Amino acid sequence: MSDELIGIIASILLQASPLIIAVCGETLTERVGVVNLSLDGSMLLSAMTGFIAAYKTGNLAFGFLMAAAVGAFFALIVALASIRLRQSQVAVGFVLTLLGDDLSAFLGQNFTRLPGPTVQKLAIPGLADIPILGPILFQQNLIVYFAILLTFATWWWLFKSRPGLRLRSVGERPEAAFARGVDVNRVRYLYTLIGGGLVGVAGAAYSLGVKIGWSEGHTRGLGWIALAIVIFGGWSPIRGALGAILFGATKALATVLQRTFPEVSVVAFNALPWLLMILVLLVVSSDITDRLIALSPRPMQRPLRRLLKVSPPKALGTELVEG
Amino acid sequence: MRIPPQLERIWPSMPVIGALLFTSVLLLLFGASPLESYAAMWEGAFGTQAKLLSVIAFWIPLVFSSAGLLLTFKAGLWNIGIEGQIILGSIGASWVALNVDAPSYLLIPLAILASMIAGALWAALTGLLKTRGGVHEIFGGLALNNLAIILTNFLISGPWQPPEGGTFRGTQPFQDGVLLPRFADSRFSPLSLVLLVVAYGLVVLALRNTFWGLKLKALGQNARSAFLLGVSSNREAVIAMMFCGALAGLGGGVRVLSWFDSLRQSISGGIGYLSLLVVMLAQFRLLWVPLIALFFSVVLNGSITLQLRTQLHSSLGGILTGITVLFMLLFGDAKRLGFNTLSEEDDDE
Amino acid sequence: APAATPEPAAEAEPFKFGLVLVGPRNDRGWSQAHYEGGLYVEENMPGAEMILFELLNPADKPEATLEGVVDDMVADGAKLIFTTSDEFEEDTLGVAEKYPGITFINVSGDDALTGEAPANLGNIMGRMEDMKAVAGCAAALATQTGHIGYLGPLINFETRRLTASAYLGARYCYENYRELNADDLEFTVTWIGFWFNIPGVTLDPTEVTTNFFDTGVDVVMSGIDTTEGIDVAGQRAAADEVVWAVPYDFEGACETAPFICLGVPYFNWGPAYLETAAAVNDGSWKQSWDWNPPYWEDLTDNSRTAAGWVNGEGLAAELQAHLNDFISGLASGDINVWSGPINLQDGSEYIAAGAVASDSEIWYLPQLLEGMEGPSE
Amino acid sequence: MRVELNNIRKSFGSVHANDGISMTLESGRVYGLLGQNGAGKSTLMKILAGYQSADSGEIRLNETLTQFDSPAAALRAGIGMLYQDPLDFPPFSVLENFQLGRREGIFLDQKTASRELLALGKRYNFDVDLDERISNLSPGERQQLELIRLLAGGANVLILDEPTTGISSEQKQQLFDSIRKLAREENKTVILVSHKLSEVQELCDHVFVLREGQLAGKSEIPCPMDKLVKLMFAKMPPRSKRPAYKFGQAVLDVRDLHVETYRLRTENLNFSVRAGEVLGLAGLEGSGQDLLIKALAGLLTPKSGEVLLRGEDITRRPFHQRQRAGIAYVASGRLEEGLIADLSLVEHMVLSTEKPGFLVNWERAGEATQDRIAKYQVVGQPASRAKQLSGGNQQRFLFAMLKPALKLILMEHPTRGLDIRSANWIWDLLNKRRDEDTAIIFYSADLDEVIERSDRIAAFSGGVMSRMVNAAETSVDELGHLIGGQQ
Ligand SMILES: Nc1ncnc2c1ncn2[C@@H]1O[C@H](COP(=O)(O)OP(=O)(O)OP(=O)(O)O)[C@@H](O)[C@H]1O
Ligand SMILES: Nc1ncnc2c1ncn2[C@@H]1O[C@H](COP(=O)(O)OP(=O)(O)OP(=O)(O)O)[C@@H](O)[C@H]1O
Ligand SMILES: [Mg+2]
Ligand SMILES: [Mg+2]
Repeated sequence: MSDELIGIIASILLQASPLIIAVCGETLTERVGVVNLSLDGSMLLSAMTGFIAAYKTGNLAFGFLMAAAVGAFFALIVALASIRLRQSQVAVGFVLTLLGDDLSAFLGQNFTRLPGPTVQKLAIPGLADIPILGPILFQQNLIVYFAILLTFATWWWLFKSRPGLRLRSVGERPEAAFARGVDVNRVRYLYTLIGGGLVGVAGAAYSLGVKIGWSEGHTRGLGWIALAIVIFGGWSPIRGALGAILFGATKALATVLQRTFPEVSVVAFNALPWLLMILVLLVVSSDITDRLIALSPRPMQRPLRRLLKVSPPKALGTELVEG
Repeated sequence: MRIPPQLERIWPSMPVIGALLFTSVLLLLFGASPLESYAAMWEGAFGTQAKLLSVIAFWIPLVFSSAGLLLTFKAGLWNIGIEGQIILGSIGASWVALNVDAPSYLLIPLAILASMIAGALWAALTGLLKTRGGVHEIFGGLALNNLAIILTNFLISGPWQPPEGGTFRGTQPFQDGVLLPRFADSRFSPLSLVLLVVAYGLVVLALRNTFWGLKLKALGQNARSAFLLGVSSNREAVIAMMFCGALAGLGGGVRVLSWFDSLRQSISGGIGYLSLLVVMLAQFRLLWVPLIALFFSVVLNGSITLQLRTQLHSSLGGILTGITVLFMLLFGDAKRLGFNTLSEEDDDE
Repeated sequence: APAATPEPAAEAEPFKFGLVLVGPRNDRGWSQAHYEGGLYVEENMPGAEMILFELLNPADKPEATLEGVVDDMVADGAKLIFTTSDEFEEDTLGVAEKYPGITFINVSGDDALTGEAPANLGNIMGRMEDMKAVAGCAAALATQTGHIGYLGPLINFETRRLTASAYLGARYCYENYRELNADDLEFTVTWIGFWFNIPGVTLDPTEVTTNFFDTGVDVVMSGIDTTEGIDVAGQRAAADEVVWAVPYDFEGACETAPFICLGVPYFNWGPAYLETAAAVNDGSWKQSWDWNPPYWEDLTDNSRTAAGWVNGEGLAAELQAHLNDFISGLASGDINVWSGPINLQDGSEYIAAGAVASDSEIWYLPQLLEGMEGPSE
Repeated sequence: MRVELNNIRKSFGSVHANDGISMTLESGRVYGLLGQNGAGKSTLMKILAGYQSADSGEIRLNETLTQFDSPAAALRAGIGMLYQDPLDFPPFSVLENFQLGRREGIFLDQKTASRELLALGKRYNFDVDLDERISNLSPGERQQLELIRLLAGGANVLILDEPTTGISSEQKQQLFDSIRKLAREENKTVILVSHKLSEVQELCDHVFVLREGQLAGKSEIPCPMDKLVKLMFAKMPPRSKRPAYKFGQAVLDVRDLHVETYRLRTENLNFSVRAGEVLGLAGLEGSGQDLLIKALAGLLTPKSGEVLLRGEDITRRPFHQRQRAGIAYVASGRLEEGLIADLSLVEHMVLSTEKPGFLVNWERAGEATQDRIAKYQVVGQPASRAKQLSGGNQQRFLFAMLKPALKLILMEHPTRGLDIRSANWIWDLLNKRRDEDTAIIFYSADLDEVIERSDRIAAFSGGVMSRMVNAAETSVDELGHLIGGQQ
């Protein structure tokens, strides 16, 4: 593998890392049945908060902490509105999306494009020297390591731990989970908040490490992308992480293609990520895929369906009907 | 707990009052006087005839798309793609403006028709993605919004660029014949107001008194049952989207044909998202929609003067409108907060 | 008009002028440069007072129009209004007709040149082409990999000629000071699609710059309004990579990562704005289309130059010497990077050997040049 | 364990679901809990099982006053409930489902759990595949699994809410055997909630009867049927008569039909149904009868074969065209499938009108609805919302919306959850339809209903349709064999 390719892959991983963190967070939230649609606004506001907090104190950890708090606060509003007030999660999430955008622009207006502290690369001794894998995986910064660990930790927590089993049960059938002794609302609040906190961390990961600095609309659109990737990922963190990397790769591709095909309008390549988004969502949710799978040889059908199709947690977006 | 009746009467205005308080705190934090700021806002919206006309001119496309959203919301659809539908409407009108040569009395209807068709077709895409492809309208719509902006950029920097070369500024100004006649040198065109009144009346009629409106309502509440009761759920969903797209497109058309005089880089700039807020705040009370849209238009137009005076970021207007809707969702319904109220009946229309 | 009673203290007489920005006043790029220009007027002209309006663009403010903003400015007493983007060209024409008693300056437009403008509308622009050549030279002097990346905004005549100037400057210095074959110099242009990043609509300049460095580029030159290029370069340098950046537009743009900044070609609007304001104030202003040159004696003299170049900390001392040679060559006219032979990107001859490109040949450059990699339209 | 319920009260708004109920249950016995729809059976049991809390009243276990805040707490105290619709998790594996709710640390102890589950399976004679998904199990298997889980959780009092609704007679026997064994050998207290008198007679030692939220009476078993019926209904419900009927010509012909989803396929379907005939389909849930009904309704596209309606090929016609051609489909879900909770009855009526015109005349529609609900004795006003009707009235209203002169009515579980009186009423309506030459095809999990209401019956097993049997000549036993896949 050429050094160039290794470099490009390493950069894609870096660019994808905040997205992976956000996807893990939202996956947790949606797995308990709550849709936190506010991601785009929440990420902007936490990117702004994280940057200012770190800029003012010079302390990166404090920046991340404040960002997580902002993300969790937005998530708390969504959770309160849907669990306690029985409001539409989509409505509240959408309003928060717009609000987060405007608030971040307003509150961050005096901190535009300032040079601030950034997360630095930290090669892992020993591992960093492995050919190919070393530069891709182990000569990165803490954000990348966190994203990778978080992906596997979330996966393990969801599918291999007892709290994870309870978590999933709430998203599948809250009334049955209640009958098994799970405090449904508490679990919902808990993971909505944790998920929101991770979204906040993702925002700060942008302003402090991946798209450094703050400017109005700094991460606009990426929250929506994360929400779409959660679906594409079939509510599984590992698949979601792969989705985030795929998205990063498409964007890198758009840059490269411009040089390869100078005769095509520059604008056209900018459409690529959005076309990809429609396409993958079509593949995972369309009946057409079902019909195509049905045409394949029978033994192939089950693995194909597992690969291509996803189904959401049954109670996603619903409220608990209490006894 | 029971809240006192005096409080209950003013409860519906709590969100607005709360939002004003919230923004006041923000203003104080940034060293501006809230009273002066709101006065500047007032002046910016009503200070002169020109300002008032500008408020109305901005209000018209906002009500067009809000009216469209009444249809899709009724059908249970989250038409976030409305922003793209507005943009496509303006592209449709621009196509006529740039390519058709005809007298004004033909050109204007043609441009308006083209804007409606373009908006409707773009909306149909979201609808088909949902009904045939299972892609949730929020995501289909969002992707199409961005694609619509990218398409505009492609057009103004490529095929429709002005003769002196594309700069992303916009196309060259349209021929005069296609521009809507404007009132007193403003951007407000009385013709668009007439169209708006007619369109809004039709939407109200459709929702209240037609079989189609009933089908949308059924679809919005329970698609499966509606289907079994004989409603062609997929078809009605796509049709609702298309009518909404047509209205939004018309709004976009009005924007290029009277607010601007050419296709610009960002023709809508969030009017669609704003109309989603309008309809959410109105909660299906049909007559409230135009009033709330007017309130929003006043706030936003007023915040231009506010910005000029206080040098504070203009997102303040967006914050004020967003917080109002959020507070309404959170605190607007005293019953949900666990208070007892006098009136127990629920008002849906 | 009412017969004016003579004011006693002419010195303190207030003079209000408006400044309309397309971006935020603190973008460390195009808009901030204008904002500093406005501040310069306030500082140097007694009684001058700026009325600022930033972020006037339909994406940020669908409800705002230049007309509405100008109405407010005039109502608040502005006598002179600068509209600082070619985005505002059309609308400035409109308000100039509406307010014949107010003077308007549209920056980077050409209505005063073409004769479309009414008598109260003028244009100002700084001559950036030569500064871009200087910037290109600095990049060529520094590059170790022989590969320069140019972060382009959108494609039009202005951006093509600026990019081409940078390339020609780079070629000249690569050949004459580095004594390497200029044909070996790689120069890649990637256009993001707009003057600044619009998420989801343009390419993300952060990612484009990252990609440059991943593909062998070690100097990134910026042609966009904002500072992502140098931000990323600084981040990479902190991880011990050998990279440099040349930002654009604003004198202070090196600040995010001074150590790897080779220098910045910048606009200095202050003197032109001051001159205009003074002329409007004493009634001597006349319509003109000003394409203001750099002050060659001292490119960092902000009281004189319209387009400047300031060396960055990243430019090593011996390279600075070469660069100074190059600058004095340009100043004296000994060096003209626009002398033939120059071929267009498709290989056709544009400027014959021995000939020198005219102003209009430079202004209306139809394509990028042979040797530059990247789309021309 | 001795269970005492004292003066339990619970109301939902103005409905007194439980209006001061007291009873005492001893260990080692099987109790029946009888009552018509809405009598308050489930509510009482949910209170006992900690799923709902009573407004007032007390629960004593072995003389100690107890209060549960959750079903899990009740189970810890030894009370476990098997809900009518098993509260398990379809996408989970059998093992995961079993582990959920057990008290363990952070780590899932797969080894212990699987050992325990396999041992229990062996003890109660039940094959367990740990990795199978719950959604792939039959309702009977899911019940067994829940039962095992409750027992593993230490349940001494077992409440079974209508456990025989979705299962075959063989599975029913197996279940009853286990219940007897649990009571006799392991000294557990078992409560069987049901409206089926025969089941109670067969299994129970004692019976309590509820009526309108109150205890109407109790009795030892055996006890004369008439007495139980009187307790349940206050007066005897009229037995609906099945008028003899002469069938007309074939309404529906099905030829070589092949329907398939990725879970199941059913093929070689060949039969016809004549005007006025009632065809009953028997079989475990999800054995293919549902595919057939959906294919006939136009909700599933067949792979191959033909469906003829009065000789006309309708195989590829979509649902709505078939509706217009005279096929009605009544799904089992009521408020999920068929009615719209927040719409008024007039609005429903207008929606189901064939050619309503562009503008709606609300006044006329209101009058028409008034007529219709009077005729079908629906308790409600034209302006009432569907969700305000009771279950039985919702079902009646669904039938009230059926158009006149239908060719074919397709139904899933037409009387699921209804008591005998409401069920009789519905079938009387349906039987009248036969005079209009309407054919009826339905399936039901209740074998008695299938035998009693059909003219001919076909059973489904794993997607295979059995031969047709004549309802008058068949027995539950024969059907049981057919459902088991034996011809
Ligand atoms: N809500 C739903 N529930 C179940 N199936 C549905 C639903 N909506 C659509 N379908 C399925 O999709 C198919 C197409 O439905 P659609 O409503 O689009 O019909 P159509 O093309 O409009 O035709 P028609 O004229 O019969 O209404 C139906 O035949 C049905 O099988
Ligand atoms: N969550 C609830 N909210 C409102 N009313 C309820 C609720 N649960 C039960 N009811 C009402 O309480 C009464 C008793 O209901 P319950 O479910 O206990 O009856 P049941 O005897 O189990 O009837 P069935 O045989 O139909 O299952 C009914 O009128 C029912 O409508
Ligand atoms: Mg249909
Ligand atoms: Mg019950």
